[in-house]
Amino acid sequence: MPSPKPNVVHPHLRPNQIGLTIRDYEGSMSTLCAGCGHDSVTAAIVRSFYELSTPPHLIAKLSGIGCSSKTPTYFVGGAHGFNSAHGRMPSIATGANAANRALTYIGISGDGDSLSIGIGQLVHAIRRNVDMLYIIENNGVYGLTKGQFSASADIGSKSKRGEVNRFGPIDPVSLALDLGATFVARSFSGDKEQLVPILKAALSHKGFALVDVISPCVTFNDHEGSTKSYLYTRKHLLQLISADFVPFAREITVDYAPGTATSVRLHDGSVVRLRKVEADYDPTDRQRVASHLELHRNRGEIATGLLFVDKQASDMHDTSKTTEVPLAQIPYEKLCPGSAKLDELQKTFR
Amino acid sequence: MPSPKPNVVHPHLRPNQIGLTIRDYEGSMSTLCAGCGHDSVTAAIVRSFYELSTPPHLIAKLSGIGCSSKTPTYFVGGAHGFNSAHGRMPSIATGANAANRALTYIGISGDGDSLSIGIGQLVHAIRRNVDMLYIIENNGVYGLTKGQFSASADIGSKSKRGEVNRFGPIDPVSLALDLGATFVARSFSGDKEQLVPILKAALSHKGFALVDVISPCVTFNDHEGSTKSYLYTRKHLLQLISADFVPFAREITVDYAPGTATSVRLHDGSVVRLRKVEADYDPTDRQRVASHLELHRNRGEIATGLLFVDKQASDMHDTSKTTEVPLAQIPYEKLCPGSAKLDELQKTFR
Amino acid sequence: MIRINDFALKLANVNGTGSASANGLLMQAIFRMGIPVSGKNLFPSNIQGLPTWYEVRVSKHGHTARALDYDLVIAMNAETYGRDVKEVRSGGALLYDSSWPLDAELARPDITFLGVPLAKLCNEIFTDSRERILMKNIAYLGSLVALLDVDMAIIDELLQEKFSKKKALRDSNHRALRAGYDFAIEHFDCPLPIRLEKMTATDDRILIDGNTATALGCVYAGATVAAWYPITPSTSVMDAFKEFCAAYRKDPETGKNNYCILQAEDELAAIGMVIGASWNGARAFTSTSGPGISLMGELIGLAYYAEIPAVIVDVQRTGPSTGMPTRTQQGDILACAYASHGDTKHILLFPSDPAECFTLAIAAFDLAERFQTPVFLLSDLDIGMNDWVCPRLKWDDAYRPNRGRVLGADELEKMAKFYRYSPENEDHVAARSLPGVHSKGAFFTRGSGHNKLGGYTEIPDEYQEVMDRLARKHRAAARAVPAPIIHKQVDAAFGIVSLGGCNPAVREAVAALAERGIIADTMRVRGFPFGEEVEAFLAAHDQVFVVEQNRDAQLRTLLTMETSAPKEKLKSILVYGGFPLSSRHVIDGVTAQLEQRSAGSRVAR
Amino acid sequence: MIRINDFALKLANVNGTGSASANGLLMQAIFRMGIPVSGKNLFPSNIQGLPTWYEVRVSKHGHTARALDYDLVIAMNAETYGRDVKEVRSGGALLYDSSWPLDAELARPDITFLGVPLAKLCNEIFTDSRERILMKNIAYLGSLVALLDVDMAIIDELLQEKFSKKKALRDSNHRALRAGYDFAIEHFDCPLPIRLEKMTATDDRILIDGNTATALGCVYAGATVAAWYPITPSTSVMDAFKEFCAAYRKDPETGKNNYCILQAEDELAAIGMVIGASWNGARAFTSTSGPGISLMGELIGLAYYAEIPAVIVDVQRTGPSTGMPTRTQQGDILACAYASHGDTKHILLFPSDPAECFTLAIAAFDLAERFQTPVFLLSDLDIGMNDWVCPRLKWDDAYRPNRGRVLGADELEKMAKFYRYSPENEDHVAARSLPGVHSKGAFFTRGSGHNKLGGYTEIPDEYQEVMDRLARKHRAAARAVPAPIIHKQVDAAFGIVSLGGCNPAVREAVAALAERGIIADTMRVRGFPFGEEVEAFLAAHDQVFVVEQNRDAQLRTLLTMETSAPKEKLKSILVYGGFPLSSRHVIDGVTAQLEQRSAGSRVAR
Ligand SMILES: Cc1ncc(C[n+]2csc(CCOP(=O)(O)OP(=O)(O)O)c2C)c(N)n1
Ligand SMILES: Cc1ncc(C[n+]2csc(CCOP(=O)(O)OP(=O)(O)O)c2C)c(N)n1
Ligand code: SF4
Ligand code: SF4
Ligand SMILES: [Mg+2]
Ligand SMILES: [Mg+2]
Repeated sequence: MPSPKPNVVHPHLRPNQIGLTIRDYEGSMSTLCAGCGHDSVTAAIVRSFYELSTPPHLIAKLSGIGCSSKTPTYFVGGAHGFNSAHGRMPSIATGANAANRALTYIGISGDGDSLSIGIGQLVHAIRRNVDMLYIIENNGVYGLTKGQFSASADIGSKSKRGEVNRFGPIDPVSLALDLGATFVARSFSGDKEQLVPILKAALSHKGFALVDVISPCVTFNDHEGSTKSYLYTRKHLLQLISADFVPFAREITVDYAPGTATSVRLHDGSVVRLRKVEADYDPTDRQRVASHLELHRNRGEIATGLLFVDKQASDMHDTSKTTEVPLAQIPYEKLCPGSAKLDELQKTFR
Repeated sequence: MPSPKPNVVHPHLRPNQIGLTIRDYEGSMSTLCAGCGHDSVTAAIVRSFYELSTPPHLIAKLSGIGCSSKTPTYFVGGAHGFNSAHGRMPSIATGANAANRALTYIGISGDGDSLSIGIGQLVHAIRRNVDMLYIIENNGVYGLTKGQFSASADIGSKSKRGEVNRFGPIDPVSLALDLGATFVARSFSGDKEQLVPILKAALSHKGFALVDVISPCVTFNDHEGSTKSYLYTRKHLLQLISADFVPFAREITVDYAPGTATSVRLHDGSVVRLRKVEADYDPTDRQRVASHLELHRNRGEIATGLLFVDKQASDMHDTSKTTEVPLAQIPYEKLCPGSAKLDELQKTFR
Repeated sequence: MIRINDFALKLANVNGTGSASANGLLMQAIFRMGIPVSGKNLFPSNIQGLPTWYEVRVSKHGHTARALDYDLVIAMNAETYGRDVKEVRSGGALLYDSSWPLDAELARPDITFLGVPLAKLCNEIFTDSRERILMKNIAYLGSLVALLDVDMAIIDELLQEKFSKKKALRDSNHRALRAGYDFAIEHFDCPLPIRLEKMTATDDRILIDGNTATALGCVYAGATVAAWYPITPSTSVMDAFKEFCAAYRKDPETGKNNYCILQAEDELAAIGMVIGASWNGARAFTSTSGPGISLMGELIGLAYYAEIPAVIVDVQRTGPSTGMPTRTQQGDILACAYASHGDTKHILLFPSDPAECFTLAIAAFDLAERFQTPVFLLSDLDIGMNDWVCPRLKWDDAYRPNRGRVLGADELEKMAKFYRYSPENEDHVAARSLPGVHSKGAFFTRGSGHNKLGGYTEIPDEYQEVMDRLARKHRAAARAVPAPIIHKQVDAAFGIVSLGGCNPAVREAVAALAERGIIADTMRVRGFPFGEEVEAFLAAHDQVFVVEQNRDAQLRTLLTMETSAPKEKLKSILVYGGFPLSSRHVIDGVTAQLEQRSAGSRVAR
Repeated sequence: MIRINDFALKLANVNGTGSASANGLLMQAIFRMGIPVSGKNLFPSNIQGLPTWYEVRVSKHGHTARALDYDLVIAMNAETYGRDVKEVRSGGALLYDSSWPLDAELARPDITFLGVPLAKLCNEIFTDSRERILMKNIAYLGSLVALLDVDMAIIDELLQEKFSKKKALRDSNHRALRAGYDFAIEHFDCPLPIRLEKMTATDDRILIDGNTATALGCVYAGATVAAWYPITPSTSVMDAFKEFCAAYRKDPETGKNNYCILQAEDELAAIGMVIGASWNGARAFTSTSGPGISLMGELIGLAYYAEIPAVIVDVQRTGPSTGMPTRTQQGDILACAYASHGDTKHILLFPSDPAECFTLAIAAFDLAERFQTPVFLLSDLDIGMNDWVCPRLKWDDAYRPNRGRVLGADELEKMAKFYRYSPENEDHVAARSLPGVHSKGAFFTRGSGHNKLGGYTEIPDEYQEVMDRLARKHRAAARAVPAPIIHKQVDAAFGIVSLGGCNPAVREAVAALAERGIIADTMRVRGFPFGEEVEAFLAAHDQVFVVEQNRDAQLRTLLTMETSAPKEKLKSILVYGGFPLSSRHVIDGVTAQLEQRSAGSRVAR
């Protein structure tokens, strides 16, 4: 649960720790359909960065292609963005991260972008534990190409044209868990109270943080028969864990009763506090998380919340033993072995 | 456990039900390294088809690129084969199957072919439940390109050049389970007694049957430090379930004590009998299979056997409501609506 | 001056507000009045809320290329008023929603402003807010009916057909239509000088978009397997194929599908499925656009080298990269002709309108199987997604597919031994065998080096022998692709070569140039490799202008490399901004080139 | 007749049996004797058990192209005896393992058979079965040392270096070597008429393969991010890069890596990583071969259109499709030049030997950043995987990378507003800003339509403006790519144009032709787009032969389309069977063309 809002009219127009207001985290006007879930996710992202006081120019926002992938234009105008190619954002983000580990990476994708054309890259970005927040704005359809089923559409879900989906859905959350992802969460675009803390925790996680956000497509997937509509989602949503993220720098006491909360210390020193909605839930036990998910899925419930986090994760750079200085910033003089070394080396080429 | 061998010298040179000997199921000479695990898998495939009495020309064998993917040349010379492109066999097999559902499809792939470049296609072939046997000849390396780590290499595994792998492995078995695969098994190239029955069961399964076969690469991954070597595998192998496949046509009594076996009736009417090595193992409960796998993985054991089978599976053609006649064989006259229909239709184009 | 059946309208809307329906009704009504008409939909790559335009050109002469002068603009999008007002030709008119006053800055003394209080009218009639927005479109349609003298009976008939099962909706439409109509009659001098009058020029014609026609062609060609990944502007090929299959391809006895349509996970998988299905004997195709072509590259090379038929429909859009997904271009010609690494050459077909999409789709399958190779049908967004007035499609029930050289079980049984890549016939094609037919036909298909017997090889001569045959095979296809359409004039000073959707603009331009005494022969190529007629046409002209819609003169490149014509005589006229070609582009291009030439000859050294 | 330092050997082996080490030692020893030498490894696409050949050419004249006549063949593979015996030139010799009798059918009266009982010798010395097989190779090396008069001291020195830490192995090698040597001395008339004699021609030279040199170039260029997917014959680029980085790029203080090498999941991901890293300011590259190029198509178009630097090393192999992965070709020229759908054109560099792989790899980074676009380094298997004798690499410590127009924080701070795609400089390049530097530089990179300010657009003129600048930018790069290497003769009758690895064969052929009085100028192009020198050379010759290693005359196509030369004067000489080019191919090609021409002029109408 978020900290209580102070009694002022525009609380977020107050400057944050680095003197910026929430306006400074906004982007250009959305061109998505009025009511699109993706716009709510955008708003949550804006708020998260604002609350984290991240300097905009230290954010890199990347996406593939789709309605969801358009959204990086709509937040943090002062950050560099890259609207790349369909399904290829994970590799581009991986390369970007390799070149400069000092930035905060946020990748926005859709269920089409991530689970069909891009699933290979997603899987391998997870495997490499690339340090980034990866959001899937999951609506069960291809919005931008006008409503085909995506691979996350549920069996029996009906398209706007009346077709019924007959192929089983891919659940990015359980896929990520199976692949050893180090931070896995799910939320709902309409639930900013849950989403913002999750995003903040994910942004502070060192490693790949997958956040699957059910984000209804009002134009092509918000009718009866759809299982990713606002109505359906609200009905079947089960809030498994609510996460309240507290950056280390301004840690405050929050009113969690002891015994009902478990703390996870993230790599940057910040702390995520998790409220166990269910007594036996432990987001650090991958094995039991999976069973939990399955259990709720079988009950027709969508488990949301911070579902899994691995505190020991070593990210791609740790694994690769990369130096701390961003590679893109190492002066050439440090990179070039020089003529003497070349001469020496060439003695072995004889 | 297989049925006891009769007391003749070359039992398999005896004709099978359709009058063919095991020689008729062989292919051209292998050009793989002497001792390559893949050759043992080839031998098991030969025996499986022979025992199933599948007419060679009704078999279609497909592969990607790699040492493993070369093997379809080495079995069933009388079957059509397709050595396609790296990582693309699943889609080609899917299309082939779409065109002619009457053939038996066997796809051979490697861990590189399936888990890196081809993982997207593999995932979606599973999702569509394409009716085929899909074998991954899993050696933890890229054999044909001389020994780079594949995505199934274990953390800490050492390459021949001395490098240590630091990225977590993708386990095709648990991945397939998570994705809703309808037949999932694992075996070891060196264990023909286990492999042949599994392959026979898989070939008779209606839907996508994934068989992950640990198949050591003697040239690049059979040294100390490798976790896919013969030695390592023999040491850490745990036979979870042994399957003895009995085609329906010639069902015989096998000496399984009642109570220790569970029968699964496959779609073509044939029966797989599974021996529970562990009392609580039920290969039809996806949820518990996953826990089991995880359990054994944590113990450093490789669970082998027929791990999961879904009896209710409907394959791609069921889902697509395709007609029973192979599409490639429907006469054109049945496919062309003719001029009258065209004239009628065009009234609506005004 | 009264101009009957010869004018152009532009309707400026916001996308996602339901204007498509009203605009389509207008176009259809004009068509049913027997008048040649064309409609170009200029829409954004977005679902809702951005500017979108629809252009209607009415031409008693049958000129259906995009017009660049608008006699009447219907300005329904306040955001683009500024641009839209500018687009009205001097002396023309602008219809706008006068519920709100017009910005004084937009005033233009040389055009007439027709204010219709559309929002007010609809707010009075309707209470539902959605309906109020939607019905504004029908209300301006009503005004247009009055202003242009559209046959009201036809509009009624169309509404009747469209809403036959939705009476409430029909009533709403009627009321809105009437409100707009009445207002116009009451306040304006109806009809305008630009107006309609019935003709009989569309009697044996249909109104159809290219993607629908392509899909229909695939059905009639006997395609049973289709695999695709959604991408604008090709998506509606598969939507239509699905619909036609549902209508015509259910087995009458079992109700089951005599087809299988696979929505692939991406384009790499889509082409893989097509190759797999074709290898297995089905007629199979995919439809895509530029990015998909790039992704299919590797497997296209496999199909080329292993000689597997495949039909690939490329509905081109503006590249490179994501480019402008809802804009047209002819930018994939080279990418398709030489798709894939290594030495490869493919067969291309260039339909010029939906009717040819139908016939060439069928030709594509026949060629793919006859030559055992990938064949590209290169359509584009303009052809594929706009409604075109076309001659009615004809079907010869005697047609049977050309499956090429495929051996049956009997033939195989009789053979001593089957070799996949020999002997070759006069097309340099060898017989193939299909899986499941006969063990003697068993063959191991591979994209790796193979000799003419089908065996694996790494021996230079054996490899080269097969590669050389493939080159000959490609050349042989020149005789088999559809011949170019050539129009010869007496005393033509030069030739114009074009392809595909350039056709209406080129034809109109040639007519206009002829009126100025500039006479040109024209050739529209319809297939690659180029055959003798193409060679002859180029040889017969000293100067040839190549009109095409891309930056890099891709057709000219292909003509240069793949005919014997000296490149010096091929001059380019290139238009590639993304909107359909208009005759003015061609006229301006030709005259500029001619001036340059005469200037050049004056200063000749 | 005694022939010193001028002959060719062919060693026929079975792969995976350890012959590479023996053959390499031979080559290296000759090199250390100061004699120009070349080695061509003709190996199968397989790991063990198939035929493999190694060809050594010794040429005091410095001709290092592949020879087609073998003076001595070492036949170690019983399976290919038949072929191998045929390959010996008349008067030459064949060395074989006489542990078993030779098939009488293989007898040839015109050559000498040198039987050495290699297996027997090794079975006597060694007990371990693996050692027995491996050491046979060293034993025949011993015989060759005697037969060819290799300097034994150098062999000793090499063994000493190679097995400095493995004494047992060194001893085994010595024993096997000695056994082969002694047998030869005892039984044959040593040395043979073809023999070696020390020279000083390799003093300032090194023995290096192209992939190693490329990797070294990437290190010296300052590349910090490399992403790749294994594929023959490019894999060793990354192997070498990894080794050099481990040696030179560990931070001295922390021991951490000043580089990051990513083994990608496939080529689509590899190029994605390169683009991401380059976008973010690192120098990044990938190395691949044909199939990878096909798979990278879509993202290459993105980098072109969004103007992101990227260096792509394509070590070409024989296509199309999987083709012959262990055979060489120059078959990806067009696939690279025009990679991706839509209108795209790229910069290509063509190294001719390992030394140029080094320098052009560095040029590739400078060009990629200067022009903000993908640059292809087109090597091939022959250059990349064979050891070449090259001039020693030189390094100028004053070199600093040309990072192109990149704005720093200070510059951005001072700007009123940053626009990504304007203003342009004389190269038609605009300044870019890097993420993480300054909020004012924040820019949204996209592969969709954009205008010159960097904003999203679907407006034709705005789109075209950027596309036209990209075309100009590509043309501007013609001034910046390395100039062609031109050799002019007095009274040359024609020109020969070639590229890359054709160089040694062309140079040798030109020398041989000159001896017959046929004088040719030559030009080796080193980069695309083509600059003025290329134009001038073509203009200066009435007849130009274009020598290249592919079927479809891809370089000729590029010259035809991208220079003003009339295509009629460009004639092709094409060799594309997959083995390295030999001078005979060129000589035969040129003389055939000349005969054809004179025949043509005789029957001229
Ligand atoms: C290579 C390629 N293929 C297809 C497309 C067309 N395309 C654009 S967006 C999209 C799907 C988007 O779906 P999703 O990722 O779920 O995003 P949403 O629009 O639903 O937010 C597709 C198929 C493309 N741009 N590129
Ligand atoms: C597009 C493409 N990229 C790379 C290659 C090179 N390549 C051939 S086989 C192979 C890996 C094979 O590994 P695996 O599938 O595990 O088979 P194995 O050889 O180990 O049996 C690679 C990368 C290729 N053929 N095509
Ligand atoms: S189509 Fe759907 S996903 Fe796209 S903007 Fe509209 S509501 Fe959102
Ligand atoms: S390299 Fe490895 S996988 Fe390939 S054939 Fe040899 S042993 Fe088998
Ligand atoms: Mg979606
Ligand atoms: Mg492997």
